[in-house]
Amino acid sequence: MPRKPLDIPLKLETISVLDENGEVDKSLEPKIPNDELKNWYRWMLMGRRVDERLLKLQRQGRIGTFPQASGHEAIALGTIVAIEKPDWFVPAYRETTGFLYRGWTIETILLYWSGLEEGAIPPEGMNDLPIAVPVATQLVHAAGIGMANNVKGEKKVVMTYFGDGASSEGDTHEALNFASVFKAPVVFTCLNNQYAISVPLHRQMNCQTVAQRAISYGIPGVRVDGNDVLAVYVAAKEAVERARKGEGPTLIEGLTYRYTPHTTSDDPKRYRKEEEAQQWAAKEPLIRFRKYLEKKGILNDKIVTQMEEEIETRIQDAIKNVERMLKEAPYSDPLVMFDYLYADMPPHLQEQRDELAHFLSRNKSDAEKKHETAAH
Amino acid sequence: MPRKPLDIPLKLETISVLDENGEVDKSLEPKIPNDELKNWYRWMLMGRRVDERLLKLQRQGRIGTFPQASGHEAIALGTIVAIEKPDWFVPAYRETTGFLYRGWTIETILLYWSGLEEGAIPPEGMNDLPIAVPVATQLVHAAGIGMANNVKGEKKVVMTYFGDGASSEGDTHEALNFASVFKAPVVFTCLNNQYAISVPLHRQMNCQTVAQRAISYGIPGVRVDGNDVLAVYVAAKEAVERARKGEGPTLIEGLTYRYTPHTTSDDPKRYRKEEEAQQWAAKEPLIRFRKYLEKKGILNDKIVTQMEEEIETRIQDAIKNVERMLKEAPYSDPLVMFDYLYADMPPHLQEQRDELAHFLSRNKSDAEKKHETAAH
Amino acid sequence: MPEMNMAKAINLALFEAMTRDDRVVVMGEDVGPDEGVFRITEGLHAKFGDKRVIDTPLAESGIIGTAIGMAINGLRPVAEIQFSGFDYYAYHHLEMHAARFRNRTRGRITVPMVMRAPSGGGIRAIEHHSESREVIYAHAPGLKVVMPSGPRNARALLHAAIQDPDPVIYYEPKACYRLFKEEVPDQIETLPIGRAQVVRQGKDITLISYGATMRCTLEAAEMLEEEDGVKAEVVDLLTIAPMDTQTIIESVTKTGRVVIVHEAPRTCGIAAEVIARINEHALLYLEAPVKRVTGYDLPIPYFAREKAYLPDADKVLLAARETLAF
Amino acid sequence: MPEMNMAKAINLALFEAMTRDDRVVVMGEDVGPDEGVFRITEGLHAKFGDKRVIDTPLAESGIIGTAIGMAINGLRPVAEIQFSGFDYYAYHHLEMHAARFRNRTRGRITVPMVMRAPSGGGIRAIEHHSESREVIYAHAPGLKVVMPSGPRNARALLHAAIQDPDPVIYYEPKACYRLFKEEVPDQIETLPIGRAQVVRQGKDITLISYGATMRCTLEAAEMLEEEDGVKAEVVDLLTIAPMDTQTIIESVTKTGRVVIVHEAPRTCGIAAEVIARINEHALLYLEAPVKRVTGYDLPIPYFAREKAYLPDADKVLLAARETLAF
Ligand SMILES: Cc1ncc(C[n+]2csc(CCOP(=O)(O)OP(=O)(O)O)c2C)c(N)n1
Ligand SMILES: Cc1ncc(C[n+]2csc(CCOP(=O)(O)OP(=O)(O)O)c2C)c(N)n1
Ligand SMILES: [Mg+2]
Ligand SMILES: [Mg+2]
Repeated sequence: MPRKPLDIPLKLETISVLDENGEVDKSLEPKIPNDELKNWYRWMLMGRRVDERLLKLQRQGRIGTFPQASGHEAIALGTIVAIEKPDWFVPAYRETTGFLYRGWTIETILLYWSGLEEGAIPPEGMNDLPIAVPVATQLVHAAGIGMANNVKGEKKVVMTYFGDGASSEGDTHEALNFASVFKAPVVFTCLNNQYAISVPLHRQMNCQTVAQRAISYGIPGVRVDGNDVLAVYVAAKEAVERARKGEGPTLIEGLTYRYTPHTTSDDPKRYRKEEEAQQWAAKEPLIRFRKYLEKKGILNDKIVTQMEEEIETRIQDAIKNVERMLKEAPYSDPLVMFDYLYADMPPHLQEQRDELAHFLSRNKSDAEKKHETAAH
Repeated sequence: MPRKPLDIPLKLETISVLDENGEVDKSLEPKIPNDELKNWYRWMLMGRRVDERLLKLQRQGRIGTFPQASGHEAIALGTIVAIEKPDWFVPAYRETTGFLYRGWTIETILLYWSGLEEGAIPPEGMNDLPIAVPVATQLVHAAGIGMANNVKGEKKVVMTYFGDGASSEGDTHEALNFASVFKAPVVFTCLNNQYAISVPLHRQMNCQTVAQRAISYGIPGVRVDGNDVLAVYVAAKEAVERARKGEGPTLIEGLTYRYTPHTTSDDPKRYRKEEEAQQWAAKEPLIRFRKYLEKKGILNDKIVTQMEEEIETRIQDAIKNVERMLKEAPYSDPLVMFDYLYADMPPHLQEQRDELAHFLSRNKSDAEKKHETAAH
Repeated sequence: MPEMNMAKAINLALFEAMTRDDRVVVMGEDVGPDEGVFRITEGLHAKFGDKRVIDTPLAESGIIGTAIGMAINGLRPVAEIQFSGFDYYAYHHLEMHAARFRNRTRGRITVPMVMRAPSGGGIRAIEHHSESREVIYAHAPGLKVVMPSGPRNARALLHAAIQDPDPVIYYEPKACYRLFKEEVPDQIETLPIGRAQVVRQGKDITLISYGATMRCTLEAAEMLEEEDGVKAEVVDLLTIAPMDTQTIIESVTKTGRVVIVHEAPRTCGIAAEVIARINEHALLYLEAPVKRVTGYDLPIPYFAREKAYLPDADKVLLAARETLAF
Repeated sequence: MPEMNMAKAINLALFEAMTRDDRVVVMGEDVGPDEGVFRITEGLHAKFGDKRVIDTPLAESGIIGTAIGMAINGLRPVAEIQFSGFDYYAYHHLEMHAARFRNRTRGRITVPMVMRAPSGGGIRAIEHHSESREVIYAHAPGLKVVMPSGPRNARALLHAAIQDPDPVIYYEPKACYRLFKEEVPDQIETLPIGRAQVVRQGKDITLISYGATMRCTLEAAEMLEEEDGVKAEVVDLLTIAPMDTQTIIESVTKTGRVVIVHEAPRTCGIAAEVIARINEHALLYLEAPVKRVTGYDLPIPYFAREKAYLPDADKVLLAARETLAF
């Protein structure tokens, strides 16, 4: 070998099935029963509406800061429907639609953004992890969960998520490397919304796609139109099948746009032009999916209105329920903060719990005293 | 775009110039003056002999555990001669030949392996860092040094090194990503000796080469025969020129073999076959380079014997010097351990220094007392 | 003397430092056009540009590791970690390299850098955005750790940190960013790293704290005076490492009673080190056990319960009264 | 009861745990065919194979992060970090996730895992191979930290750690691996995590230590008896977090004089927490300041000077005599 190009097998693809007008590429159109497709739309719509309501509640000061998910419904739904109930869901934080699909109640989601650990408890019997705040760490956990499946001889697949910014973390590299070396059944889905808070893609990485990083791990890399739920589904389904067959991980990059501020405390005007968002508006995932379903005669205004009403009622009930819950223990009780650190509470924690209980009771009585004297 | 291969520009090459018999590919042969080439051989030979002597000294218990470098001379030398004196040398720990070439004395090297920080002091006026023990961290420092050159508008290039195992660390990913995003003038050289202690390449990564990871950063990746000093030089020289021109980093992978145990406390028989090492024996870098130089009439037995003698004398002198130094301050003085933690010693450290001084003196006198009483 | 809050004072110090010394560069996630998620780097990118105000990729180890390289190469990087809870990703670089290069090379290579990070709770943030782990740096020889408590000392300490020849961890009590204003002198001033301040004179008891909890500590001192006629002396550590033992001991030998306040968990917290030094230098002056009012040995709870977790004036008051009644 | 050294005892515990519970997997760098750089995993790969004895890529964050995932998915991973100085790379996973999943999910998701790492100095190793930073874990709520001092308690504590429903940091004093042998019972035994042991009865002074420095602490106790006729009580913490306050206090209230010994740097070291608890529970019993014999506030020097850095029997003896003479 004197001097020649290094040739390496490339397993890189791009997939797009639905265009902006809801026109489908028949050759790629997945065969999904109509009521199933209708269901997908319902979940995406619910994801959108829940996100919008959270924003209102945040503006009213009824919940804390949260990262909006509107625009990420296609990636979240197209991947989550590709796995089965016993499979693993290892989210980042913009997969609201996926959480809902996996059975996380709106109540639980509201508790989370109300600042309560109770909102991080996965649904009974589901192999789900809660939101991962420290970016990229969940990917390493996902790799480990997949490795454990291999050790135990279980055929469960792990679906995990990360952002374009998270792809810069060392943990992302380590997770992909471990998963590929150990052929762990993990699907790594990158929600590439082109921003990490204010940092645009080209300042985050010097390569054109996240998907091409699959080459570093000898695994398939697929870049899909992240606003096209069918394309996402096709890519995810194939990846899940490979994983289940023991062929190891896949890296899927869904290209979308962060239509909203990063979180409710972010102001995108500081770092990007309004026009940009407008250009992407038409590409938005719900519109084209609805057009597609209307063309197929699966949706019409009446059906959608009905969906909207059901969803609205569901959301209103959830808000009422949470309002009630917040007044009750354990939600209203600070002392429970001590109760789940270890399986058994060590003496020093019991002491500290008593210390706080003592303080709270004493303070209460003080306040009452003051109140009485004031009354006189 | 329906479904098609994702095409991305590949800047991947393999280079080999000298074969095992010292036959050169004329079309690629770099134009190096004869006495320069002779010099290169001298440095590689010195690297080899120093390494061999360190092993003897370690066996005699005169120095501590150390990682042998024999077999890595071509990568170390071919890259280090590609940078200029004011450039930066950011080593890992198997680049003994590079250290010597940059002016690190054999004395300093001996002090380092004798367990003294004084052995980590770079030569006056050189932009060198000492050995980096925590794998991969030096790569991030190298990226930062290169970024600083850009900030300061200095045209200095950074040459840094890591192993095939180190390529699994998250820091390696972060360093390459930062360097590529900021077009830092850094050449990342991987000494791929196919083992990380006992772990072979295929358990370290699921891809065929380290070089292909350049794709993740949109930078050139070159895999060279790491036992071929001319190939290493060609790749390094081009990378250094690109870096100096402001075109950013390059990833060079030198494929070689770890001919020795990982360190003097390692036993390769536990995890690899003797035959493997034998197969690689003929590929070893000094042999073929010598053949090449003999064919060119640059070397002959007489010249080499003379080199060997000079080197041997130099090594012997160094050992003598260090034996003497170890008996003197600061080398013999434990209290200096306090003297360089901060620019100014804070009170608590001064207290602790006095505490140790007090203890040592008191203990000494105790010992003397005991001795006296014993004498009576 | 203009009035400003702590966020502005820190921003001012950065602006002044960059203006007077072009080796100073600011780097981190979103510190550029976005001007930092807390707007601490406001105006810097506009004034000093991409070269000196560097938006980095999302990688804390990369940020601190490259800052170390920049410092080695003659710059004075001020690296922002967006929230102190995420600096763990870079702990290995700080402990193994920032803290050690000078010692390792016997003074030949040095790492004059600052790591800034908003620290502590009290702003109803989500998980991992309210951490207090200054101890892991205070325990790492070779680092210095400072924590301001108000606008004026924030600016002075940051100047000192940037000018320091060694690496400094500069933790910003984010709850104080916009909590109150203070007059800040027109002239640049510095505060010596390694020195605590007696911010309130007293003879009956010593209250020691730093950072955000200085507020409730001082409130408690006022309440003690008003409600109990007790004169509490209050010490603001300002520097956590190296700790100013002398100022602490002088106060303790005078009062004989001590309460130490911090947000970080109690076990192996800074208060333990303060107690150890009091024990070594002033044991015989103690008239009561030193009390610790701290975060409990838990991760700080999600924000709905964080108030109960954090020290407050009533907790300090109760502890002080128990100490006085001992 | 066979005699064995600590390396063998730890290896035995791993072998026994893997035999009785096939959820237990061992993972780390070179733990497979190489059987660990200290041979702690000897025989495991041969017996249990690739699936349960996993040679990982060279990435500590990957090792601990995947171990967390495995634990969440029902296994009992015992992850080896080759030297404790390199576990910093994984600190974020331990502090943010191993320590928090149970608390975060109110008990729904748990992380029963063990991180093993050889810790401390005394074997003439190169830089970063002799660290003692147990404090950064002891200060992280949700973790448990144990450190054996001899073959028998090493085996018993490792069994307890592997059986524990919560994550345990198991630091191995590498200087003791092959230093001495002890009889180890044929039956598997466990030691309760969270309990210290009085390993020598005495009435005049209490010497407290853990890990490698238990040796020189006991030597000093013998010297005190022989040379000064002083009866020193010696406490082996065994568990660093959660700390066994009661055992410490019982001894201190009896002796009134205390010396604490550890290798880690002094500032914010474990000794400070012990002193804080003595202050809280037994201040009035103290007849002298508690003394700390510890590593100095420096990175442990390269090996030529490490002996002077480390605690030894003479240093403990001197401190004890000064405490007794106070
Ligand atoms: C380790 C870590 N560093 C910093 C942050 C603060 N932070 C939260 S989200 C975010 C940007 C993430 O960008 P990306 O990965 O693209 O995901 P996106 O928010 O765009 O969906 C940052 C910097 C964090 N949560 N974790
Ligand atoms: C962060 C870290 N983890 C573990 C080690 C222990 N260690 C030293 S060298 C080595 C193997 C390195 O392999 P490679 O990168 O291929 O370099 P080589 O030694 O083969 O030249 C290991 C695991 C270390 N020094 N640093
Ligand atoms: Mg993004
Ligand atoms: Mg190698």
